[in-house]
Amino acid sequence: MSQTTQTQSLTLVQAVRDGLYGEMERDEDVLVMGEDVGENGGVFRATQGLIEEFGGDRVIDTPLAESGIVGTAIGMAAYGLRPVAEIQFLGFMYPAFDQMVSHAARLRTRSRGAYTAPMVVRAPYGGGIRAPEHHSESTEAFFAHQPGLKVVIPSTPHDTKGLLASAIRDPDPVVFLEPKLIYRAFREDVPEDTYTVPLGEAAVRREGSDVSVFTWGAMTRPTIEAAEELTEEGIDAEVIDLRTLSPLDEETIVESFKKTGRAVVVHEAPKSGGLAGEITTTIQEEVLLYQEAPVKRVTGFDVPFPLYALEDYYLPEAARIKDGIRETVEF
Amino acid sequence: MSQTTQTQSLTLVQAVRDGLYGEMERDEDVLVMGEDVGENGGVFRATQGLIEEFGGDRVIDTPLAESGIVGTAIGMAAYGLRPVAEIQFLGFMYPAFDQMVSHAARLRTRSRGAYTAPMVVRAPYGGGIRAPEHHSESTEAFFAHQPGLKVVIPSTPHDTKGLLASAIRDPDPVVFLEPKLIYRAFREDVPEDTYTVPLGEAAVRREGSDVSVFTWGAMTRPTIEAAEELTEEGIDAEVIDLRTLSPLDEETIVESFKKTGRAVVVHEAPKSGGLAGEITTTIQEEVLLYQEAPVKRVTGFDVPFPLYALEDYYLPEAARIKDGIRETVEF
Amino acid sequence: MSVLQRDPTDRVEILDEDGHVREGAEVPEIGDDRLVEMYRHLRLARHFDERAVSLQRQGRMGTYPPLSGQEAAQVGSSFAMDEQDWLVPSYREHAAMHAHGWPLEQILLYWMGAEDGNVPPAETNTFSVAVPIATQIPHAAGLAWAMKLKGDDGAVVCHFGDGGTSEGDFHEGLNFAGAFDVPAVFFCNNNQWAISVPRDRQTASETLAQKAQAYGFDGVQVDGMDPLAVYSVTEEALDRAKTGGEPDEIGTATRPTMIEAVQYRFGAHTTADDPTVYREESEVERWKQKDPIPRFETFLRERGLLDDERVEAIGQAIQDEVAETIEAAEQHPQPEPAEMFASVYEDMPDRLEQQLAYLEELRDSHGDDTLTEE
Amino acid sequence: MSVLQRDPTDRVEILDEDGHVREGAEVPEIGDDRLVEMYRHLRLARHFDERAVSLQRQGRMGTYPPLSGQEAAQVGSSFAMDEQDWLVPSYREHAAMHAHGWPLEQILLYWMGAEDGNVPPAETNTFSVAVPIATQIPHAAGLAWAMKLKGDDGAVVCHFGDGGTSEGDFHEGLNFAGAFDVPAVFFCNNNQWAISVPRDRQTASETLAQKAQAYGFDGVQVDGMDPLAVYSVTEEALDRAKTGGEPDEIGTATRPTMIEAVQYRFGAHTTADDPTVYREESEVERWKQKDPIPRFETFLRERGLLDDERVEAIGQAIQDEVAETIEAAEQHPQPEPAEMFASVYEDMPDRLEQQLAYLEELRDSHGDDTLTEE
Ligand SMILES: Cc1ncc(C[n+]2csc(CCOP(=O)(O)OP(=O)(O)O)c2C)c(N)n1
Ligand SMILES: Cc1ncc(C[n+]2csc(CCOP(=O)(O)OP(=O)(O)O)c2C)c(N)n1
Ligand SMILES: [Mg+2]
Ligand SMILES: [Mg+2]
Repeated sequence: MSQTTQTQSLTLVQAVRDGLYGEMERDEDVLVMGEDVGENGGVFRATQGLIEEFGGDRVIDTPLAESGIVGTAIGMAAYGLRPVAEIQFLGFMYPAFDQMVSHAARLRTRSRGAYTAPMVVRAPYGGGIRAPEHHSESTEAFFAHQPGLKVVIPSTPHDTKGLLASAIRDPDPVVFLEPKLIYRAFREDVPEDTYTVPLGEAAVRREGSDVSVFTWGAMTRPTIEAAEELTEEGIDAEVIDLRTLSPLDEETIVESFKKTGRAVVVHEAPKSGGLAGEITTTIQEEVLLYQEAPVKRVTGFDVPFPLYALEDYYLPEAARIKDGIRETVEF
Repeated sequence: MSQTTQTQSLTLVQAVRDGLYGEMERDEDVLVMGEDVGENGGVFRATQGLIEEFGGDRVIDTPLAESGIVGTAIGMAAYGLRPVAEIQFLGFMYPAFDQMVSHAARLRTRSRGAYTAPMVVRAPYGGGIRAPEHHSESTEAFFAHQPGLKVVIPSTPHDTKGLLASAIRDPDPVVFLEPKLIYRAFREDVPEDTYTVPLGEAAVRREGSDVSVFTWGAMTRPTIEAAEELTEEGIDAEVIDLRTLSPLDEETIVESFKKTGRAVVVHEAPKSGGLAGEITTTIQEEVLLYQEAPVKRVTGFDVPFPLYALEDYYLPEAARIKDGIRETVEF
Repeated sequence: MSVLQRDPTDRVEILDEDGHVREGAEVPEIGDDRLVEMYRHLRLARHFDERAVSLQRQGRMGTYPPLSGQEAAQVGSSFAMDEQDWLVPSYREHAAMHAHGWPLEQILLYWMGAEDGNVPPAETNTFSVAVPIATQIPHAAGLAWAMKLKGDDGAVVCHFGDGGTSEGDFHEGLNFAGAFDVPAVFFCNNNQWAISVPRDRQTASETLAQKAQAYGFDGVQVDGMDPLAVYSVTEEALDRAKTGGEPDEIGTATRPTMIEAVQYRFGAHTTADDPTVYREESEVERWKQKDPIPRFETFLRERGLLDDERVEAIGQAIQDEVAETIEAAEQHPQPEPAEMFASVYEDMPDRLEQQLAYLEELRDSHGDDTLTEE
Repeated sequence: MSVLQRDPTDRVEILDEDGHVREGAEVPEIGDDRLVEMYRHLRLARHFDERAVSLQRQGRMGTYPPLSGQEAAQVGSSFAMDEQDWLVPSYREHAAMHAHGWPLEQILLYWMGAEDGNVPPAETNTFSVAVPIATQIPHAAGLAWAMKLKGDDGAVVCHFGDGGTSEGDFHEGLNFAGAFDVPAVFFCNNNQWAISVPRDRQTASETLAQKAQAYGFDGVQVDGMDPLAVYSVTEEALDRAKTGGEPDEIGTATRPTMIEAVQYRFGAHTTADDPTVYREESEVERWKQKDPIPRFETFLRERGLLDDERVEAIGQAIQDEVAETIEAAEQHPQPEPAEMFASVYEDMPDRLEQQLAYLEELRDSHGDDTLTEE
């Protein structure tokens, strides 16, 4: 990671914008495309002002067609550009699912590297902002099950800029999901220069010795909150923000678990088939003999994400996470 | 399950056809639609002759458009028909992914039951027949992660007919995946009358006391083969064919594991994010204290399904399954 | 002459900008009471819309998509429908839904975040709101096809926006409709903008109506801010949907049509949108010249169906109705968390039962306030 | 007169069924050697196809999609391309790919189940095979758009079938192409059938060419079994792609076109298909009257460019070439299992390294025969 002394205090969504700006300045093959990313600067303002800086050829308002967006981005990437496509919400990625799994993910394998798709597909994800139906999805597991894709979810402004830079520079397609609940929740000092945070590496957000809590994205904050509060009860939880969901940082997961012998996984997605299953299974495959309690899943329920009147009941929050941690420690 | 004395000896794909025939005769709201299901009788002949029996209004050749197929089927189902849509191969379901997860799966929840989508989406799945690219997918995990869908995979002709009848009569949308590798691999006596095999119930294919092996679809046969062969080595494996992947038959999984304390999960899909993770995690959540060895995953690799020259290296087969079982028993 | 058989660029118009009947235009036959009722619906829609936006501003409702400017397209088209016809809306057609029998209270409930809003009284023949763009179009084709297969009377009117024409589902839905000749009317609300993307960047085709030619049926443009013109084309398109095709195997002579109702969204895309970022106020002002409400009011006054007093009375009645509706919606019991689990499947699977029990335990031990605090 | 500016139903034709130039038709300017080379490619394609089908029957190749009957569309269009133009094929365009520089051996390797077949020599400017229908169309639009953005010369020719026009990706791809005015030619091989579904059940539109109007550019029908007519429309469409539009922000005057090449698939959909189940032999016979090879041969004989001896010599050379190619493909080393892992990502993640190591262990302990037995 390169160093710089100049920093600015940015929110997470500002860090997205700043990351895009930096990469577009650094590499003229990088372009941004999607619905309302131009004049409008994106419905969350993640591309604000970029069209003034880089013009309509590099900040492109597309027709309303997700498969068209991802499909043309694949063609562009194969030709040597570095498209960063925005899908307005993760819940609207599915029309492009075929292009993602059948092409973006497979172009390199299919051609033994003759053609590649160095591209990023960004989308805000997750619940908690009283949004309409389909605006609160958290289905990273769909993409993590597809070989050939990488899946990245930042949880802080600093990571956002650095992970986005890595994703854009990566030679392979990256699904970059942004926790919109915390787009503007807090600020952090972010270097003005470009820098990278490596893909595939988890971050230990809080060291602890009693139990390892694995999470990502918007769930990181209530998880840290839960961990902090539990110190009062004498529980010392380690909180690990996975940051990259595919490929997983198995080493960090396993090392932490070896130390604690207990784990909780927290995610927003429905429990069944969610990534907590993958993480749990990896743990028991690698280090079953260290295991002192079942790995606890604190997740969304196996229901379609509800309209907002009930979303707070759907989403894990600190109290639920604390229960999960307690139960695991006390097992 | 209703009883009948008249049986006929059918292959699995014939049982699909027979199941469709029986349900169409029983209920005139049942109709079959998809690419080449009419005159041509389906590319695997799963709908052969149905158009002569039931006419072009109930056996409908559609335009080549999967989202159109599933999307119109949703409209039909909401109106009171019982469409059984064929997607030619599971690898071509993705253009319809949005309709599956955003609508078929959610119509009931969204409207608190005012509208429903009683429909079946059938597709052949899996590898091993030297087919072209995209014809060998095994991505049941994508669908099992979506609340509101059910996912069913038969492994015998008898089950095929009975599960298909249950799926068609089910008030909710069912993804019905057919193991095309064994479409014609063997025959079984199948009652001529209609009957149902309940969704959500696993079948114990072989009782055993040393280790539980969970699998489904085309992997059931090599798994049973492996189990049989291991008796020579004094290993007595229980083989459980899950049949329904969503919702899982947790009770049967847990009961078997309580007995054996050891488990292997075998599936064709890539390992990461595959359903072996869900099953393993369910086991350790429910019955960790019985666990005597890590649950072993014997699965496809985390690579896009290769062109056929390498597919045999990709797919688990009896030798690999035996290794997995041995390792688990000897742990 | 049929209003449908014309070049897609030859827009059907009846009222001019001032509300006078254009020369040579044929006013559809609508009884006087129905005409006044249409007017009432236009006004109701406008007022409802203003109140909904204000509820959102006050934090009493979530994100809401306003319809002001688009009342004529919605009310005109729904008034042309028979009761047995099905309406398949997108998310902005509050007035179309209401005119076809969907209670306003339900609409509020939906945008207040409760699925109850999607539970209409039986026999409303209106599908629930579709948020993912254009995905409802294949549903509409399927519904219409099912009506045809079952030999039921009636047809389907499916709404979508100008942006919606770019999605694959638009194409697949209309192509199925053409190929199976189903009784459907595809009603495109071209309000000039898809959020910030103007109509002419959405597609290079001169009109949206002409896209119907790719599917073997007619497309027609209509002044979508003229309730009479909208009524007229929709009525004829519905008639053709039900009887206008060649009799086929199934025996019914059905035929789809696409209507492009040219109109303008006066307000923001949703309450989360700021249109000043991407469009000029002068453009809005230009389109306000076509506001359907004063135009239609002029028409009705000239016909002697309205005077100051009636207009005033209608305004008052509407205010009361909307106020009562809002009160009722706000007094509607909050949804129970258990509802999330109850309607995922007809029969609740074990795992969901366990999860529901766990949630109820959480509520017991922590209290709802803790679970729902931000 | 431009061959493109005409009604989509007014099919461009140059040779009649007997291979004589139609009255008033303008033969495109192609040098004599190129004409004979086109003929050679047509014959090569036909022979290659027959041999490939027979390899499949002998179990020496997997499922294969034959092209017989469709040679003129493929060879004619690729001959109209410049070297810097990009070809984006579907899965049946073996002849189009080969005529644009893709080695036949690669094509065999691909259908023999090895990804090596998708690794072309550099600078072939041809994308790899796309099996999921119509999904390559947005790629083509994106490639063309990238060429335009980068200021590169050249255009893209994208192939797809009649069935492919029903998919959402067709619609989205062409709409992007129109909206961004990219240098692309969308080449629809209307071979009358999508497996068992005939053209007229695929869509109710009279022609496929007219679908282009929905995207704001021209669509033209051409006799797809006449190599000269195909060459002619493709050449003009490519010219227009590169120079025919209005100069825009990016400065280049690009303009897409859609071509519907009307043709027929003589054989089965693939070697796994039995067309006698769904179509009459008499239909096949009727279309065989239009077989491009004898027609083009007649034309060349009349021009004095071919005689029995040349025809015979070409036939012999082709046989040798295909035989050698098959031998080379069959002698190509079998892919190594490790290849599955090596190209998933540029850098192999740990988990894949472990899985590869595990597979190598399995191979060591059980031997390849055990792992690959049926
Ligand atoms: C598949 C999908 N993509 C993106 C969105 C986000 N979105 C909501 S409304 C909208 C614009 C729709 O424009 P148009 O179809 O013209 O309808 P209007 O809102 O103008 O009525 C967009 C992009 C969505 N809801 N669904
Ligand atoms: C998305 C998708 N759906 C289904 C298929 C299976 N399939 C392969 S070829 C084919 C028919 C294609 O017809 P057409 O587009 O006319 O091309 P042709 O084969 O006639 O050249 C179908 C349905 C597929 N490959 N991809
Ligand atoms: Mg609009
Ligand atoms: Mg075809």
